[in-house]
Amino acid sequence: MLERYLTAASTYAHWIDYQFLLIAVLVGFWLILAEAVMFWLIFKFRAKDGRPTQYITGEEKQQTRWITIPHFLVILCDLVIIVPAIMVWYNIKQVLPPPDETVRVIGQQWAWSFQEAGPDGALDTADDIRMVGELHVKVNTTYHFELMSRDVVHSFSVPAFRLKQDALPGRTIAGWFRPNRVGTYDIQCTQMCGIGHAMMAGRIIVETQQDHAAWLMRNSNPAVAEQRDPPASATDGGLTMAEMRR
Amino acid sequence: MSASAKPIANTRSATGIPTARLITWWVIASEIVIFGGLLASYIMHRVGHPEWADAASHTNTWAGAFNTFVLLTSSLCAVLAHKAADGHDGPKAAKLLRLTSLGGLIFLTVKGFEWTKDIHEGFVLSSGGFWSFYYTLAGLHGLHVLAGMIIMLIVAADAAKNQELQRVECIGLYWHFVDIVWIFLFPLLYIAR
Amino acid sequence: MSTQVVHAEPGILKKYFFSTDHKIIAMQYLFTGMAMALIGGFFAYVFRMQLGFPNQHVPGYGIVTPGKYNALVTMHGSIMIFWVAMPVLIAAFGNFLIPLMIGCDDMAFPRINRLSYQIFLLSALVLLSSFLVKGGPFGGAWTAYPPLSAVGAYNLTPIGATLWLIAVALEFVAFLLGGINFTVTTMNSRAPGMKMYDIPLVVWMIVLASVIFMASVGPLVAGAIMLLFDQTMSTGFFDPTRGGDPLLWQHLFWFFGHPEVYVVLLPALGIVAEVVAVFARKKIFGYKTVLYTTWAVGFLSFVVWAHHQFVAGIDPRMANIFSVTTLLISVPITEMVFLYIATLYGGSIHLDTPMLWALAFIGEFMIGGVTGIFLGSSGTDIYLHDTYFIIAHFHYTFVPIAIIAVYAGLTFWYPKMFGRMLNETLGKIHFWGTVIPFNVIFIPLFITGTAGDQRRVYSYAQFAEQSRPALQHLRTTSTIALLVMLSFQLVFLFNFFWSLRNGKSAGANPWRSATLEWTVPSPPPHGNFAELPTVYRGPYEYGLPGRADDFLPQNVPE
Amino acid sequence: MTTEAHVHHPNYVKVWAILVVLLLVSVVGSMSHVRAVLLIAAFGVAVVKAYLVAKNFMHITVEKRWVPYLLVMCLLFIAILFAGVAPDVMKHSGLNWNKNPASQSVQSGASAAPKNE
Repeated sequence: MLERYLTAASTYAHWIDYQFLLIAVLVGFWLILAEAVMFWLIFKFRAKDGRPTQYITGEEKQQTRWITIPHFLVILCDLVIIVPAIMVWYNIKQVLPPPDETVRVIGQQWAWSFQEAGPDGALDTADDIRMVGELHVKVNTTYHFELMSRDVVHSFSVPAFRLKQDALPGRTIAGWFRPNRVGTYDIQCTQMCGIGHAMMAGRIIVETQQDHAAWLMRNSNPAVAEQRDPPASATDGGLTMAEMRR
Repeated sequence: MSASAKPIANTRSATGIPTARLITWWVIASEIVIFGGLLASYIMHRVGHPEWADAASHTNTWAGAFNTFVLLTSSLCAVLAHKAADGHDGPKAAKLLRLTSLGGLIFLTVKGFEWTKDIHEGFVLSSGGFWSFYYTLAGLHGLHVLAGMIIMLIVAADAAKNQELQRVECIGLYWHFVDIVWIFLFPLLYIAR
Repeated sequence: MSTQVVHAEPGILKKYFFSTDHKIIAMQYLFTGMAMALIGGFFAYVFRMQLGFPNQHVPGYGIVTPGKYNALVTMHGSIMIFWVAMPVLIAAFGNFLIPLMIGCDDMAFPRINRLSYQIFLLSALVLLSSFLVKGGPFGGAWTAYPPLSAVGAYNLTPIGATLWLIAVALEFVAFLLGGINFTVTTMNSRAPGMKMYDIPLVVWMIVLASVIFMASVGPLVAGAIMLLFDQTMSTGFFDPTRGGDPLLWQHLFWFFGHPEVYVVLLPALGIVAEVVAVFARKKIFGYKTVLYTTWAVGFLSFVVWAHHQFVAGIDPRMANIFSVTTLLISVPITEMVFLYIATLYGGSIHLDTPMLWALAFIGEFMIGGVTGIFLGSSGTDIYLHDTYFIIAHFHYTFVPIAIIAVYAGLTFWYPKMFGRMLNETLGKIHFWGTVIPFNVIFIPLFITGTAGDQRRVYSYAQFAEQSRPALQHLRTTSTIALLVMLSFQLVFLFNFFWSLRNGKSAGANPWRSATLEWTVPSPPPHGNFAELPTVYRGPYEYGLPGRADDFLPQNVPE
Repeated sequence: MTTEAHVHHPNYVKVWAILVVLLLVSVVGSMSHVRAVLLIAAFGVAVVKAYLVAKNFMHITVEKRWVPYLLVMCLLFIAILFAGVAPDVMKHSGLNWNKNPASQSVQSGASAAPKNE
């Protein structure tokens, strides 16, 4: 259902989409039913001359069962919703499948920067590739990310992956994703992080294995990597302070 | 509306508890969650940071113990004032309440000396996690002591004229509550290390 | 008992500004709340214009820069919750109704009551003063997450942030004083004969809301002190490099913030219960069950707070617990809504303006309720968190609460407050002109939310997926509907002030209602009751079998 | 409103004397280097003292039954708050997250004291 509004580009996007659909069907049914009953009652019992109102306390068994039976069914629906909801959560946030690659994602006012392993396949070595605002990943590859923040709370959100996780200063939070569709997708910051919040955009570029290997070769030159080091202070993260303030 | 023209609402007692005492209990309940929130924050930080024990060992256990003694004694005066008020002896209640406030004054004076010493040694509000909590907790508690003292003197002035004697018990309840908060602050800030 | 001693008529200043009369204080809260609503509504207009027609000159405001946009959304949220919903729903209705409905002459502590309003007014002035300081008002969202809110170098509005915090803290103090006063008054000062289950639901709900507020706000008061020190005394309570933890504030905030939702919801439900009972001429279906569900909601509201923080960096295992409790709270709320609908059965429904508002509340609130399930179930919240879906969801709860139910209450008690009837035709025009655009504003936002629009962003120009023309059309639709809805509020304002002088004279009991406030003249005199009433029965005795009149007031002996 | 004597007044001086003795116990116990003794002296005694004050000075046991329930309810809410927050704030790591600066400062004792800088 969600895919009508936004492309799904990761393996777990569909889990969330199905969960959304399930909830939509269940609550939609009850919502329409309850609204219909309400409008029917308003119409049926509109004030008419000569028709007395009924005196109903709503405290006797045969009266309350009109409430308790539907209510019991609603609780059943709650159960049907909560079990898959927790399963989806468990598989996305609690269990991380074994990674093929690991990237580091760092939020700061107001840019995302990324650290990827270079050709040697290991993080924190000389050939690491550091990029600002752009993350290149291989399709059909399981990625782990380590999420950090340099200053305030940010939120790393890739809508097409259905991925969202806040980045907190002082914390390293791990998560995973496995892109399954080639293309370029938005990265948002979804937690208020100051006046540049709306500028804190990034792109995630999902490439085929070959394209990614080519990109890796182009960028693993240490001199290039040096140039791409993330800016040290917040003020040169993109727009200048004066531009933000106008 | 002057104090003499109380609304009838104030004089009713559907619960069986006089209105003044009832509102005191509710105030105490709301204070429990305020202090509780701060204490819970402190405790979880303190357990998570065993290294704060170094800072905690700078606090003077004897000063804290003396202040506990002062507050316990002042609580005794407050409850004796309540007893006197129950016996419709306003002047005696007033005298005891003033004695209670004197206890508060001694408490704050000791606190003042302690803080002066701490600050001289370089431990201020921003000197680290323990000190931030230390000054915030003790400061919030100290404000309550101060407020209690002021209200108590006002109540005492009325009680001396045998007026509004029901307030003697209420300010006493509040004072005991402030005492209980200190009973927990003492081990948390002065003993645990 | 004798009647109140009549004092000499006090001067204007004493009568309207320093009065201890609960009805005057109610009016002070009401008018302050309405003034703040105009300000908050104006802010909504400005930032919706920016979203609907990006980077255009907004008539009456100018160009919306990112900093100004953040300040506008922050202030809109803070004002609408703390300075509109709370003063109007709890303080204004509570002050006006509690003494009248429980049959006594005033609040138990009139001077504390006056102090409560004065502190509230001060808090509003402190908040508004932040528009005048260097850097402007705080723009870090109404949740004020540190370190953004704690460090001036991050938020660029250090003075505004501190003023915001002080204003919110003062507002808490005001409502603690007011709420405790409501609670004590209702517990102790009821008319003789009024037992626990004879208290009208709206009074019950306002008191329970006050109790929930009192029990939940404490940790945030502590948190506000800590944040204030972080801002001004360079402590590190929320600074991870110095042993603090930014998540602590989030927990303290939402431990209060979630119960706060119910603090404003319960009075609204109470108002709707009164209106539905009177205009359906029906006893509330299961009065006691409504109360039990309210208690259950009140208790459960304390154990669900972290569902606001599923993806905020809390331990993922905790999310499962909070997801379960969150769905659990839907159980009593569902029960309550069903009971309200069941009350309509067998009634004789008069669709006067107050009833239209009350029924609209139930209908619209259900949409807000069910969309909450999407967000409470942790799996889908990963995607929907901090999107426009959640904005649409909570506006479908807060607009029914703070606008629709308030209009239900105002149109219902207006005759009692001012002694005159509102114009019915204008009232219906206003009703349809508010409810229809309301849906047109927020249904498109559900869609933009599911399409990934994130919150608190002044422009989507940087985001390719969000810059699709279809989404921009939806945003523009929403903005235009807001303009329509806002302009229809002028009808209400005109009706409100025009009817003060020109409305039909109301008489004591124009709606033929059974509760005590309708037994006194409209508007009630100082001291309320010429003779303090005695209560003989519950508040909703309508349609009693075998009687000529279809209702039996609470104070009439059999 | 008149003040009715609603309680029997116990011997307050005796209660006060017990409280002072308990205070001495906790101070003496705090000298101990055994952790269990220290904790009991500090917090066990504090609980007893608080109970004595609440019972004898605040007369909470002869007050209407719901009053102590109300106060305990408030404490319960704080306990719930603690239980919900401690897994994030008290701990330095958990499932898929850790707080590096915090655990470093615990190890190095860095945040302990400013040492008169």
